[in-house]
Amino acid sequence: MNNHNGNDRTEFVFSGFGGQGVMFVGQLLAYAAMDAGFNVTWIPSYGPEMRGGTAHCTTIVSRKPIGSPMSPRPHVAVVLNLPSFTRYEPLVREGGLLVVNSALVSLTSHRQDMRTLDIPATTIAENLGSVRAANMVLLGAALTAQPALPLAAAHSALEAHLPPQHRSLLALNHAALDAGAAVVLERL
Amino acid sequence: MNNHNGNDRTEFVFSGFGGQGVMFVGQLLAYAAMDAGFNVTWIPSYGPEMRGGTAHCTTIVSRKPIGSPMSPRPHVAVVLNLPSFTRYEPLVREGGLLVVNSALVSLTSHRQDMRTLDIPATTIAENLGSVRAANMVLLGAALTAQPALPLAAAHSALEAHLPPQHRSLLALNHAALDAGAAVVLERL
Amino acid sequence: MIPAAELERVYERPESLTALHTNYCPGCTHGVAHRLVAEALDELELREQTILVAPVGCAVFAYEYFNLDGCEAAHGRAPAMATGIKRLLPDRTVLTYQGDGDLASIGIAEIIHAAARGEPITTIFVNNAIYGMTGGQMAPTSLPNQRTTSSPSGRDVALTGQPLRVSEMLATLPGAAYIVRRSLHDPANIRKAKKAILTAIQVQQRGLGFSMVELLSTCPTNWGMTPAEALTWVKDHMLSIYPLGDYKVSDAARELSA
Amino acid sequence: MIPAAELERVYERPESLTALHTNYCPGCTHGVAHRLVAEALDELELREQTILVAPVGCAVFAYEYFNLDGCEAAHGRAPAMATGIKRLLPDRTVLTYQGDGDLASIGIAEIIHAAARGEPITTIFVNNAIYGMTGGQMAPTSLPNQRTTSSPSGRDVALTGQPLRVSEMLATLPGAAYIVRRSLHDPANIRKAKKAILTAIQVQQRGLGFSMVELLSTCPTNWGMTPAEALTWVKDHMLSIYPLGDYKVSDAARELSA
Amino acid sequence: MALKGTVVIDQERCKGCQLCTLACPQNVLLLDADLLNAKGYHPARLEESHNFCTGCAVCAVICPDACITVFRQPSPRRVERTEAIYG
Amino acid sequence: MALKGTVVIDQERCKGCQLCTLACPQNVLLLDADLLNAKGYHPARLEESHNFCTGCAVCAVICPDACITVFRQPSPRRVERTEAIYG
Amino acid sequence: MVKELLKGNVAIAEAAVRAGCRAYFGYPITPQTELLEYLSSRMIALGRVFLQAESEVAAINMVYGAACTGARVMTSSSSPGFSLMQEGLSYIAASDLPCVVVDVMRGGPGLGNILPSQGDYFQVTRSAGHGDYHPIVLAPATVQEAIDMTVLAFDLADHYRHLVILALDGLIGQMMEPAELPEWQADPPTPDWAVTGAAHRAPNRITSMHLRADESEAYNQHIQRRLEHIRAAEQRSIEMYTDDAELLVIGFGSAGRIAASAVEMAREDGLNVGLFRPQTLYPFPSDRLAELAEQVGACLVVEMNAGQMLDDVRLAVSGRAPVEFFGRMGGAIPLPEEILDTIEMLCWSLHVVE
Amino acid sequence: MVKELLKGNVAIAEAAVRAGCRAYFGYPITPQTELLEYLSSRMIALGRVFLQAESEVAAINMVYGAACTGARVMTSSSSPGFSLMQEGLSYIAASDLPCVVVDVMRGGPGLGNILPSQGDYFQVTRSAGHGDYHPIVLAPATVQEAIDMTVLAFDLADHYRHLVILALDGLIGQMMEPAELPEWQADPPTPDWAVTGAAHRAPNRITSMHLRADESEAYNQHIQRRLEHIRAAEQRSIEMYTDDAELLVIGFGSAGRIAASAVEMAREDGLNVGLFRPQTLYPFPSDRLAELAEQVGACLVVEMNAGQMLDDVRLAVSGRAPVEFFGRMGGAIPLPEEILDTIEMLCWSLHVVE
Ligand SMILES: Cc1ncc(C[n+]2csc(CCOP(=O)(O)OP(=O)(O)O)c2C)c(N)n1
Ligand SMILES: Cc1ncc(C[n+]2csc(CCOP(=O)(O)OP(=O)(O)O)c2C)c(N)n1
Ligand code: SF4
Ligand code: SF4
Ligand code: SF4
Ligand code: SF4
Ligand code: SF4
Ligand code: SF4
Ligand SMILES: [Mg+2]
Ligand SMILES: [Mg+2]
Repeated sequence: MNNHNGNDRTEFVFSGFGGQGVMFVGQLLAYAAMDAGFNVTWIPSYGPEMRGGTAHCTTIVSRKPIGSPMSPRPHVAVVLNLPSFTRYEPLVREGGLLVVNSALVSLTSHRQDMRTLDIPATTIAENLGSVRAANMVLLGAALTAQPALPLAAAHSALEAHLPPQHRSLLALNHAALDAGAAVVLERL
Repeated sequence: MNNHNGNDRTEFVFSGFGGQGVMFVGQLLAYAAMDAGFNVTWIPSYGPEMRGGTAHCTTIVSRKPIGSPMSPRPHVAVVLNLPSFTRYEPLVREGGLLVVNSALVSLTSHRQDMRTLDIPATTIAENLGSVRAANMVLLGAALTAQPALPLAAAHSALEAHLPPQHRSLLALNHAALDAGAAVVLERL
Repeated sequence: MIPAAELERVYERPESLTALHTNYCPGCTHGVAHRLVAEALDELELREQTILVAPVGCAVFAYEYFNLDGCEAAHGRAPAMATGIKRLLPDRTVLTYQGDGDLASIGIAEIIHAAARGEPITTIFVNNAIYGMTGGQMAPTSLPNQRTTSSPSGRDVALTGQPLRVSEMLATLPGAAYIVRRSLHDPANIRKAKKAILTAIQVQQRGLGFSMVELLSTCPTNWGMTPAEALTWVKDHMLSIYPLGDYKVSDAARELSA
Repeated sequence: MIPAAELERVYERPESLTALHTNYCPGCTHGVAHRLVAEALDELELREQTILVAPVGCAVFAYEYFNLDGCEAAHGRAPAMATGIKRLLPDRTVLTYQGDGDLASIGIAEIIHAAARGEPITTIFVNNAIYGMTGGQMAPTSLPNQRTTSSPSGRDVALTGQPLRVSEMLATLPGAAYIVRRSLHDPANIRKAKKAILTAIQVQQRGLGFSMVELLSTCPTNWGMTPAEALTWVKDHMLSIYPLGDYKVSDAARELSA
Repeated sequence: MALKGTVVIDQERCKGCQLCTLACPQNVLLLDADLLNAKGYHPARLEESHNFCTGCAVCAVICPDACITVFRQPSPRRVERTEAIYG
Repeated sequence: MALKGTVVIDQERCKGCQLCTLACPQNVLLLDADLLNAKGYHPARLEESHNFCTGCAVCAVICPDACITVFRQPSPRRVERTEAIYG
Repeated sequence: MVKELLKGNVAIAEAAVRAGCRAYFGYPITPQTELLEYLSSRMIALGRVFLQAESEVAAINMVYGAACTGARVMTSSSSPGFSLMQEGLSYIAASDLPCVVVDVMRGGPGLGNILPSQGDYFQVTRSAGHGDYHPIVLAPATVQEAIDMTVLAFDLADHYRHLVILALDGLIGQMMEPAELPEWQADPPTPDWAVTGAAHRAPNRITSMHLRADESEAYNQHIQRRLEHIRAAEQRSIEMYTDDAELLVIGFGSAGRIAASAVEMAREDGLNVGLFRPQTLYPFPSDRLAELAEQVGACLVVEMNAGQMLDDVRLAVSGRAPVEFFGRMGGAIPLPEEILDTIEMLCWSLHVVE
Repeated sequence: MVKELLKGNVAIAEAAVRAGCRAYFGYPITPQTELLEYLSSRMIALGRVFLQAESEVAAINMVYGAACTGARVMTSSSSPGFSLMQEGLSYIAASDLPCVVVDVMRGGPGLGNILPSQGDYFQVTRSAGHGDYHPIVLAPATVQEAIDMTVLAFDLADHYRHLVILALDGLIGQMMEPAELPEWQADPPTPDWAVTGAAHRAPNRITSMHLRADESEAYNQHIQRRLEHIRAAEQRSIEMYTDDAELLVIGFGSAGRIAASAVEMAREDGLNVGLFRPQTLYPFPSDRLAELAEQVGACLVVEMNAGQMLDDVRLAVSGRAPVEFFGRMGGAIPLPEEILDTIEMLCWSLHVVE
């Protein structure tokens, strides 16, 4: 039997508190993938957790048509807070990638069958101008460590799809993406 | 093919104005048939005519189990007023019997393929003490002309099933049954 | 007797009624209510711009009796249906005609919300304190101790509550511009009912909000009375429970009815 | 700080609540309403004889949060369900707990008819002027110009009517024995709300008729406010539209609340 | 002094409910005991013996079946047709 | 003179809504910035520096999550437990 | 007991009373109104609960509440009113509550008319609301069967903690026939899941909410297992002349009894025709029908609708024999004679007639 | 046009706007609420009608009224709310009114949950209220298809004067995918049967009442003839690898697209597996499926319910091939891998694998 989820399909989960912009970062990735010609799906969690404070979404990027938009075992999990870490750390697929906002999550993963990136994203973003860009820092890191898409695609998606009322944050978001990427490249 | 509705099944329709006791006379026949060991069904019309002023019901008396309780072509139609005559005169089955309350219905049937009995039931009943017994006069006549049941069965059903609040009318009803029968016997 | 030709015709069947004979029981004042609505539409010259929403109840055939565009609502839902129509055709006159079972029982939610939204439709609410069409069961509007086929020993208010006074209740809603109760039990009251219907429709035409005329009406058949006795029963028994009057007349509506 | 042992315990979580953590958002006054109901049941020693009917709305889990027998109604139908229960168990205390979408919108027919019948049940009506659970759509109780996810430019009263004042409307019904409006926006008002809940339940115990306490409540999440801002919004904006007060206190009920 | 008038009754529409006969101030309406219409009712009929119809239209106002057309001696003050009878 | 009292806060139940901290007349409640409970909130905490808790229970009355147990110096006039705080 | 002349609607009402029905909530609608009217005095005289609800929506939710107390409860309606009960029915089913609902079907769709029909077959057997479940559906063809099935309905409801629907049409509801009423049943004890106040025990809670997919799926599996038991144990049908039948006529309720007359006629005419009358519509008596399908040359389904049970017959027969259909719709009632015509035609084409 | 990243619910809403939907009436319920929320500003900005109804009962009856005016109208809901619409749906269907209803199905029965499900298959295809009729039911599997089918729904509704239901589940409603929105459609002229005021013509009347059996039956025959046309003309499905398939996997909507992934995997593993995805649930694409059934060794039905479309598959296959089932219920979503497992097992037992 083949590995049916080879390189042509990558499943991302983004998870964090309501205000941390996890929905947007997942959508941004989806825009980037769409503009780059991939098949893509984005789906929010809308289950019982809704009112629990933690939000998450799944973005699937694939060369083939996408069947299920759900990802019970994501290739990449980007976790912005502690409850998200607890939930997704065990779920990341073997060989996958866990990207942790280590500024807010004090735990670290001991799993050997996947890679873990601890990125102090909130701190980095704060230094860049706003904690709210932590999501972009982490996306930059994730796409650098697992290049399902070129980072440039995320940059152009930002240009194209950042809602008008947030365009003042454009530069900050670009910088955050790059800062996240830089951390990963530094560690190589 | 047999005649599937031979002597072992007789379908009666009773039709008249709301106050003429057509429901009760149909039920009385049903009681009589039941007590005499027949299969029997009684069904009111509850169709669009409901509010039209005219009421009718169907009583089927049969030695075999009864499938449909409806009788689109009755063997016996007992009509107490003009609209009922107009409606049922053409529907009586060939070889059947039409019993007409000639006190209120000025028309008479010209059909040759069935028997018609014109009985001035309202007048007879009035003479006996109340026009409301016209229904019994007509039942007496019908059962005499088409003896699906012995008349005695109707008499005992009256004893057994006349509702308590109407028991004062028992004698009148007995007399009316007999009077109806008498008219038919006279004409034999 | 004077030959008709020399005389002026002062009353004839209104154009907004069709020639069809109704299937109402003899003496049922549903017929009077129909006539008044039709006369009002004739006088306001609205026949060609009116859409009638008929109820489920004895008046289920109303759409055939009125010489208007019409449609048939599900039981109790006429106000919702009328809302759908009015929102799409705001310049047409939209009427619902509803019985008390239809409006006060199963359809109470729809009438309240139509009134609360200030939906510019007009409801003719025919309250005969019973379910006529289904053979005389108790309605929320049935009187205390009234015998019906589902309260055979008389309405027991301890188990079923007091009669529901819809006009009084709807009057509490700001969206209701004109809510009045009239009766059809004698010519004088019929005249007043007609006037109220005219006003209610005008309230709609001016877009002042929701309007409703409650009409105390008879059901001789299910009350077990002659038509004349039934009128007397309205006077003797219903009026005290359902006082006639104007329960809500918004300021703008007051100018019209004055 | 004084060691607790030397002190008297003057307040603790009532027995009629379970230990479960609720899933309400931080600062949501649904939690306060729960607490008050539970305290009232504790004080009246009714925990073991009470049946709670939970709504569909944010309080959908109420049956888990209360340490009572409970069941889950369909959206808006809690009063019908409670009627079914109460008719079979007339000596038990039956409560419905309902939001404004549940009670004032989809369930308005059931609450009106329960009140009209004088059904001896008690309704806790939590009015937060919005559909909380489904993410903040307009309710019939939303304020004029209130922005919601289904009235994003603010509630347009010309299209959707004025806020529906349920207590005022139910007060017109003879079967309603006790109908009051209270608010949860500060400790003093919370104390009054508690008292009203006690009275309402006692009205039920004495079989005086239908009782309801409307509670002005917050939805910080969907109002887009902090919990504290939300309390202020209740005071500054809701109180004028929904004046606090006793809308119906039957004579027999008055003796209780005195 | 009362005006002079008359009524034409659509006897096929009539259901013999007697509301007009009881309401007529002049007592000039009665049910026709000799006539049965197609619906099976004895319809109302104008019968002017002692009194005369004034065209007051009270009968028309109460008739649930809109069976009655009313005519009246033209009055000096002209008013709208149906409005006239509702005063 | 104010009574003496104290509160015990169930910090795992607490959602850090701050309604108690804002309502406390003595200003002796605050959110614990150093503590995050399992639900992810900074829970309320009693911090008596300048003022002291009087056991007035205002915090308990407003807490939506029934997190607060209130203790008070026994008062001469005995009243029912929870009734006490609702005056 | 002796036979009495009983109207279907009234017979069901009295049978429910004797089966221990403690509460009835309903709303008038023809052709089931006599049921409600009868109970309006009968229940109150017995000190039980009768309440005319403000609507069918309220009625089914009152039943829902009453069923939570563990008592035997019932409502009844007819097609449009039954449509309004769909949400409530689904809640009741999803709360494992026993209760009995009578649908006296009438001509549809829409307002239609008040004449007898079997047009709700799909609605009663397939969904009765959203989500995955089937009520148990009993279909009487005589007043006696209506009585017996009413008692059975309460028993099955309690036994399986399941919703049971008695599906008949206006003919059976309105008709009077001689029938025997049942014995009075003793009241069953209050079940331990009932909500009655949490005295001396942990609280009971009745809910149909399962927010998590795993819980919800587990609950659904529980329902499906129950339905499997029901399918295995409760298939019921009546047969006539099936031993040597080459054509099998299949009909339920009124259509079934009318078809029986047609089959009798056909037998008199020497045709090898049999009758299969499902008494349970859910579970559909597929097992027995599948056996019979092996043996017959063709099936003829007779319904008072456009062909709804037809699906279940086809599913059971599964290609083993051709399945033909004769139906009348919208309140029209088939005549035995017209069914006989179809039977003759089919027999002829099957060369059943030598 | 260019592709945009669109959420299913929003895409349907905007597609409806462009298809000329003049009025929307609805009531919030997860997981369809975005549809209502989107239209709350969009319709009003366009000067069209948006109204949040007091309930689903009111919503469907507002739609009923609005449809009487001849305008394109829509409502949407999810399972429990859809149950509440049953009476209204039956009235609309029985009045020959075009209109579009969206059911974004969720886990049931009862209150259940808000997770994706296909548990209303029976309710949407079999009855949607009492009486004999079927709505046309379209089942999109992608956001693009949801858009295209919304436009198609309005067109079919107008063309047949028939009720059209767009049946999807929470997955498609909540998911964002790249998709292209349709062109704006020109407003069709007001149909001559619409009620708009009887000016210069005889009154138009819209009713579903047919008191006499003969009239009612004639009307029902008219519906049945229309449904026959619809069955002949509107069966739609998508196929993948059916040419040489020995096992045919059948699924609609989300289950169908997930099954497609499983079929791709199976093909990569060398298994001769094909996919059949019904796009119309009514009319069910039986004709094509019956053909395919001749050719394949077995069918595997995959649904997010306990097996509802399964009936339609069995009816179409009619014993020509064994029909197996794999289902997840109550909001659980099948994984391609678990479908693949079942495929492998079946292929093995079919000896498809050499
Ligand atoms: C959903 C539904 N429930 C019940 C009925 C049966 N039904 C028809 S008319 C009616 C009541 C009519 O009473 P009312 O509205 O007072 O009108 P009336 O006949 O007295 O004028 C009822 C219950 C129905 N057609 N549909
Ligand atoms: C029949 C039905 N329609 C709609 C819904 C979706 N729904 C769930 S809760 C709710 C509204 C809740 O609002 P409210 O009653 O005000 O309670 P809150 O959450 O604000 O406390 C709605 C519309 C449903 N579950 N069932
Ligand atoms: S039943 Fe009553 S309301 Fe209906 S038509 Fe007859 S008298 Fe009028
Ligand atoms: S959504 Fe609103 S009402 Fe619901 S729990 Fe949160 S704050 Fe409370
Ligand atoms: S018009 Fe007046 S007087 Fe003439 S018949 Fe009529 S009521 Fe009598
Ligand atoms: S009121 Fe009308 S229906 Fe009645 S008797 Fe007079 S004319 Fe005839
Ligand atoms: S009891 Fe009173 S003083 Fe003490 S913490 Fe609470 S509110 Fe503050
Ligand atoms: S009020 Fe309660 S939940 Fe809010 S911060 Fe204080 S203790 Fe915590
Ligand atoms: Mg009425
Ligand atoms: Mg709310």
